[in-house]
Amino acid sequence: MNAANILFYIMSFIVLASALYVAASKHLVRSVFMFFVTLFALAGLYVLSLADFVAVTQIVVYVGGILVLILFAFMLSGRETLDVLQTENRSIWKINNLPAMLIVGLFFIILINVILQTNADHLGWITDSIKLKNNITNSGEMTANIGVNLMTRYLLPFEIVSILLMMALVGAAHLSRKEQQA
Amino acid sequence: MISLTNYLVVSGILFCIGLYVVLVKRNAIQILIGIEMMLNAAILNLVAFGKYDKVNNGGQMFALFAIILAAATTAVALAIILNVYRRYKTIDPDKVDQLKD
Amino acid sequence: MNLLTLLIFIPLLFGLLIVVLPSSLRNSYKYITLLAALVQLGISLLLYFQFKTGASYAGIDHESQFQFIQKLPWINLNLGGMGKMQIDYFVGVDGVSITLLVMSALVMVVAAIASWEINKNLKGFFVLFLILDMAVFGVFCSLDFFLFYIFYELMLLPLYFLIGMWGGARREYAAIKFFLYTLFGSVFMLLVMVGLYLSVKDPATGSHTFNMIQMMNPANYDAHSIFSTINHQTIFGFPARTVGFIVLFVAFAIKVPVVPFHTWLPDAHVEAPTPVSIILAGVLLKIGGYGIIRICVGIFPDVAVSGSFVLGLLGVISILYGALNALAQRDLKRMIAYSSVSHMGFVLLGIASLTTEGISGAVMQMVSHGFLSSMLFFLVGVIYTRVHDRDIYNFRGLGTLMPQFTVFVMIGFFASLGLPGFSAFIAEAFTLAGAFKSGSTNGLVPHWMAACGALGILLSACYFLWTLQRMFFGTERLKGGETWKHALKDINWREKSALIPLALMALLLGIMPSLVFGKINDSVIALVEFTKQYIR
Amino acid sequence: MAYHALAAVLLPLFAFVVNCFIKGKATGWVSTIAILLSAIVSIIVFNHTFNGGTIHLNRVWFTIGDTQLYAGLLLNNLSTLMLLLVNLIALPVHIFSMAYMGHDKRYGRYFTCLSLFCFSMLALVVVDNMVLFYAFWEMVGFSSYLLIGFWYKKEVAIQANKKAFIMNRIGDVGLLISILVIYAQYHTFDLIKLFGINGLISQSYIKDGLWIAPASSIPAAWQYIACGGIFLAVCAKSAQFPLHTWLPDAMEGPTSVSALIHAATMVAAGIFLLGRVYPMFNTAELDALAIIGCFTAFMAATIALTQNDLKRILAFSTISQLGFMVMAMGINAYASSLFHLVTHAFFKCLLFLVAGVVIHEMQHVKDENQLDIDPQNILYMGGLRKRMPLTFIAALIGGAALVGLPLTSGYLSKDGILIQAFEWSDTKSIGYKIVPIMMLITSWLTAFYVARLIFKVFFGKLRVLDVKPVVICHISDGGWQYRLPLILLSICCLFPVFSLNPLLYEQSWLFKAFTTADHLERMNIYHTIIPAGLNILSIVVIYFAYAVYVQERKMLPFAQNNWAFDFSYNQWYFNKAYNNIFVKPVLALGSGLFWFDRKVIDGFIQLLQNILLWLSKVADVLDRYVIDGFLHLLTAIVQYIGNFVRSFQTGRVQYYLLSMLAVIVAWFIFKTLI
Repeated sequence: MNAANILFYIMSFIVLASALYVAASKHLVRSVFMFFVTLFALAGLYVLSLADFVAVTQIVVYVGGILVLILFAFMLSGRETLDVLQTENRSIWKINNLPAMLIVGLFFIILINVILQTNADHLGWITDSIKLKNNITNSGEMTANIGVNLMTRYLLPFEIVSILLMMALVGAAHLSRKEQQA
Repeated sequence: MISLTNYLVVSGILFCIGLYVVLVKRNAIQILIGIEMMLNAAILNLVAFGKYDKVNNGGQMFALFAIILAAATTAVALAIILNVYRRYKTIDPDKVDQLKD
Repeated sequence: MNLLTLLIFIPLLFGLLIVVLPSSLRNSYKYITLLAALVQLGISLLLYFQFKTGASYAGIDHESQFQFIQKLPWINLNLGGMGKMQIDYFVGVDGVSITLLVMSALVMVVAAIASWEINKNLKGFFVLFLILDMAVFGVFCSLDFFLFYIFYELMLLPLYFLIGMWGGARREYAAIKFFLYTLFGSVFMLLVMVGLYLSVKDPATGSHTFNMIQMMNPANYDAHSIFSTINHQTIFGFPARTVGFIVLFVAFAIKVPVVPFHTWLPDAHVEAPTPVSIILAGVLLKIGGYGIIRICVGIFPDVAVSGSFVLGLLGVISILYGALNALAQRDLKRMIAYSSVSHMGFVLLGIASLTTEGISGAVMQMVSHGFLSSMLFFLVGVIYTRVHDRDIYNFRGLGTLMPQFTVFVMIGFFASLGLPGFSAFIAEAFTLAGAFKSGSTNGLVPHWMAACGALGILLSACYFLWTLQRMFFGTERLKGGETWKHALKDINWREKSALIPLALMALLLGIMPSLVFGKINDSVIALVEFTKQYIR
Repeated sequence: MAYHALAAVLLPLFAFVVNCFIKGKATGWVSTIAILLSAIVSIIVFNHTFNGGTIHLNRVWFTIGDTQLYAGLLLNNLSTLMLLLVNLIALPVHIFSMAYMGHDKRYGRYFTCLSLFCFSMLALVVVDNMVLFYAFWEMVGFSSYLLIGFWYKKEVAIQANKKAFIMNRIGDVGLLISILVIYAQYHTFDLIKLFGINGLISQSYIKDGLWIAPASSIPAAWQYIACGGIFLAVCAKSAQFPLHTWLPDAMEGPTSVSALIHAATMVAAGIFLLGRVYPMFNTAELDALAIIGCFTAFMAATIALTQNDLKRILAFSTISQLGFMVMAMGINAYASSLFHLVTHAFFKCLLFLVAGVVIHEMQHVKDENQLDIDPQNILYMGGLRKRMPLTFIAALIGGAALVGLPLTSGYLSKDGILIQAFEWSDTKSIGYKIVPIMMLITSWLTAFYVARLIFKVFFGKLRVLDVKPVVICHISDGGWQYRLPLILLSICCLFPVFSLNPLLYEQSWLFKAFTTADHLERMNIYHTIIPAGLNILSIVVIYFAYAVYVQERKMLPFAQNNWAFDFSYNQWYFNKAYNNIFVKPVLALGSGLFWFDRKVIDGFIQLLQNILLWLSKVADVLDRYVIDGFLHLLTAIVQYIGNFVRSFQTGRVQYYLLSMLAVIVAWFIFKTLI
């Protein structure tokens, strides 16, 4: 048990706990803010798996972009929405949620089952990559490598994503504009 | 070394929580949050496996793309939610069950 | 034209006439029915007087000795490998049936007169009445089992409707009960009938036959058939012939009715309209007795001999049980119904003895009871049509109000309780004499049964006299007060015309029993001889 | 002669038939003339036939099997005598009735029934076979039923006639059973063949528990049952213990009827039956008969002591005297029994007619003064001696005959019985002595109650005056219709009619006709001591009664509040006992069986019916839900699938998602399990 492991457990605990809170919370704003915590903790987990660039992107895009966007969205949508939503009095243990819980529980069991059956640490390609020293260690310059790869190997997806992103932005802007007399 | 299985379990739990949120919540924004959670669970997997691809960096690359696409979808989704809200005065997806008005 | 065929189908002709007549002529229906019954009575009397007696006309198991025979091929199918199917229209009479025919004809006339009181759905009533009439005569005349069965079943249906549609308050219950009971009996009878058909071969044609007379000859049975007389086959571990006998016996015992198959009778009688009660008591019950003599004893004489103890016991139980039950009744009609059970018990006792006295007495009892029970039911009907009440306790001192009626009631009651001079006395005395003699000669029925049967005579005196005293004597006191007093008019000419022949017949047969015994004697001797070979 | 006898029998029948169709006073004349002719014919028959052998005439009645039944006449001493007797009793009664019933509205009906009775009774005594005997035996009972209940509005009368008929029916059933046993044993009903000299009965015997007859043999028990049946018949008809209770009640009928039927003729039919079938009995059975008769005689006499109803006293005395006759039969005193039957018929009929006159006059008194009294109660009578002298004399003669005082016919017959009873007991063990001694006591009791009756009615003063001091009374002997019968019958009660020697019963022509052995040879001490002792003591008893009832001395034993008095007054409580022991249980049994019938047998049928209904319902269900249901199921499945699929198209996103997930989960589970 080294420090990385301890950190991992702490981080994953935070992730799961905050996510559960989000799920359980009746308070929309609180759940949104709790979602920040989840995302931050996730970023921590990325770091722990030696993906610092992804972690940074996560924080920038999600926390800086998406969550702000969400907050904006319901701030824009007006106060009464919040009132309605916040007064919604629903318990997670409500009978209506039971099918969902059941299904989700079953799904979870299946997932765990699959995960355990997979025995991910001993997959062929992973053992190969360890053998070939293809795995990332905390010594290497990974961010540079990403940059190179983006511009060479993943250039086409990169371009497509940027176009898509632009289209999405334009579309979002178009959708959210105030409708005139049309 | 943190075992891959640990990552997978955490991401599985997270995915399920997200799924639950998506299924249960009666609020489009919360559902969106749930979707994001599921996406993040997936990204966590990508990142965790990406550790074993030093040369191509496939896992991390896809994690990046996913994050960006999530941002795009969120933007579009929010725009849609706003529109729905304007039209139906609610963002409960159960009550928005008409394709035409 | 064969007289018997004419006798059987006359009612049908008149029935058709009623069917085609428009409803505007509905008042004529009763006259048509009465005419039909009278014509039938005439024909049956003609038959009676033409009926030849003597040992060579005994009938029973000799086809050639039957009289007024008509035998026409009816359903003759060549079934190829299965042989030929042979069903005949075969009618004829011997001593046992001829007296019953005359009796039934007279009872039918009385019933037709009693039908005057019917006032709803006349067409239906009289058509059903005439169909019933036809079926009854068909049963008494047919010598082909299939034909017998058809007539037997044909009786049920009109009766069901007659009780169910023109009956009293609980008519549907009574009708269903009656129907189920008799149907229960006859359904199993069908099975035995088919079994007999498959067992018996007509020696002349070599094909299977429904001919009852052929069934009486043990030589006609296939050695390997179910009812074979040689190889004793079994059904469910019981001897097949015994089972066949029991099934047929139960079918007829329900008709007779023998305790414990009797409970349809009080209900059916109480609910049935008067004419139907008359036919039920006068004729229908006799079909049971006739069937036991002709079919049970005739076709299964071996079993009848070995089972005569049980038969006699049932007879005695019926006598005493019916009489004691009659003692407990408040409803006049029910009382008479139970008395019928008691009196018909004598028939069974007489048959069980298998002596000439016993069987003659049984036939005499059937004839006598035919007249007397018709008379009694008619008398009840008289009161019932006037005040719609039959409770014995609700009447007192009717003798003052209706003197002539009371005279007829006394005749009916005393004749029924076996006062000498009336037919029932002769019948009961000789039934018992036969039963006693049986104990001394063929040993079939022990003496004590006959002695117990004699107690029935005592009990019948008790309930009839009690009723007489309770209802007809004493100072008049009626439940309905003045209204009833006005309603209870003495009997009119129509009612008298129905009652007088019955009373006279009862008296005549009591003084001259040879009217019956003379005609039946040869047949009875033949029957006793026929069964004697099975008595060990 | 047989045709004469037939005519004598059929004349009343003819009167009956005629009376059925006519009304009014003519009926009385028709009946009376018929009975008069019949009496004349029967006298002719008697003259020719008595002691002249047997005449038997028969014709085939009907054939049953190979048995031929004959209807015929059998005239021997017994039947000829009875034929005459019945006619001689019936004639005065008819004459008497014409006056006695003269004011009744149903006068015609009365004579119709009376003629029917006469016909039945006459036929009963002459028929030659058991079936006809039974038939007329019962016809007699039936006509008696009609006559007892003649006043059918009187509740007690119709109760009484019902009781009489049913009790007689018990006897009839006994008789029927014994006839049938005899038939089963001997295959014939003919009386001569059965009971004649060297008849079938005399050829049969009991050996090793079997009753062996020429034709067949059955267990000996049936011989006893046959005899028991005859006893029962005798007991019922002749009112012997235990079937005697109907006779006192039968007094509810008109008095003339009581005189004819319930005193002289019908009740004697039991004795006549015993006479007819006498050869059947063996010693033990005869002893039983003697004991029954003795007991009945004593019992009835004790009851008669305390009764107040005039007719009831006479009824019990009849029972008592019939007991004498039955006992006489039992002690082998066949001739004496029949002798007593004849003499008793006359004097008892006379006494009843006297009673009839008295009651008739009392009824007049009652009607004229509107008194609330029972005209039959002797406590209201008294002092009638002077007002109706003829009646008084007739009553004296009748009473003397009943007591058995010398110079009367009763002396001859009754003393004969007593003497023979003592002789009989000599041949038996000492215990049997009680029979003659009880008879002796009974005789004294008889003397007492007869004396009481006569003193109460004819002596003293008219006690109606105690009820109402001033009464109009025209009490007299009445017209010739009353006088003539009384005179006729009184003459018949005197000794010369039967024997020229007033003291020796053996010399009576009637006695001689029925005995074969010559009793004069057996003259012994009894023949003097018994008549003397009996009569002396009787006179003492009569004087005693005179002292009590006329001089009204208070005597200790006549207190009316002790148990003996109650016991006697209530007729030994027989009615109550029979009601509790027989009538109620039978009725309860009837109700019980009816319950059984309704609940158990019918219940069983109902159960079957319910099962049937249930089965049919099951079949219906099967039909509807299984066979039809299969088709319905197919359509329902299709429909359900349609609905099921449609239910996913809710338009709810989350629901879609849930379904998808469910399918995935299901798929996984499926995969894992397979």
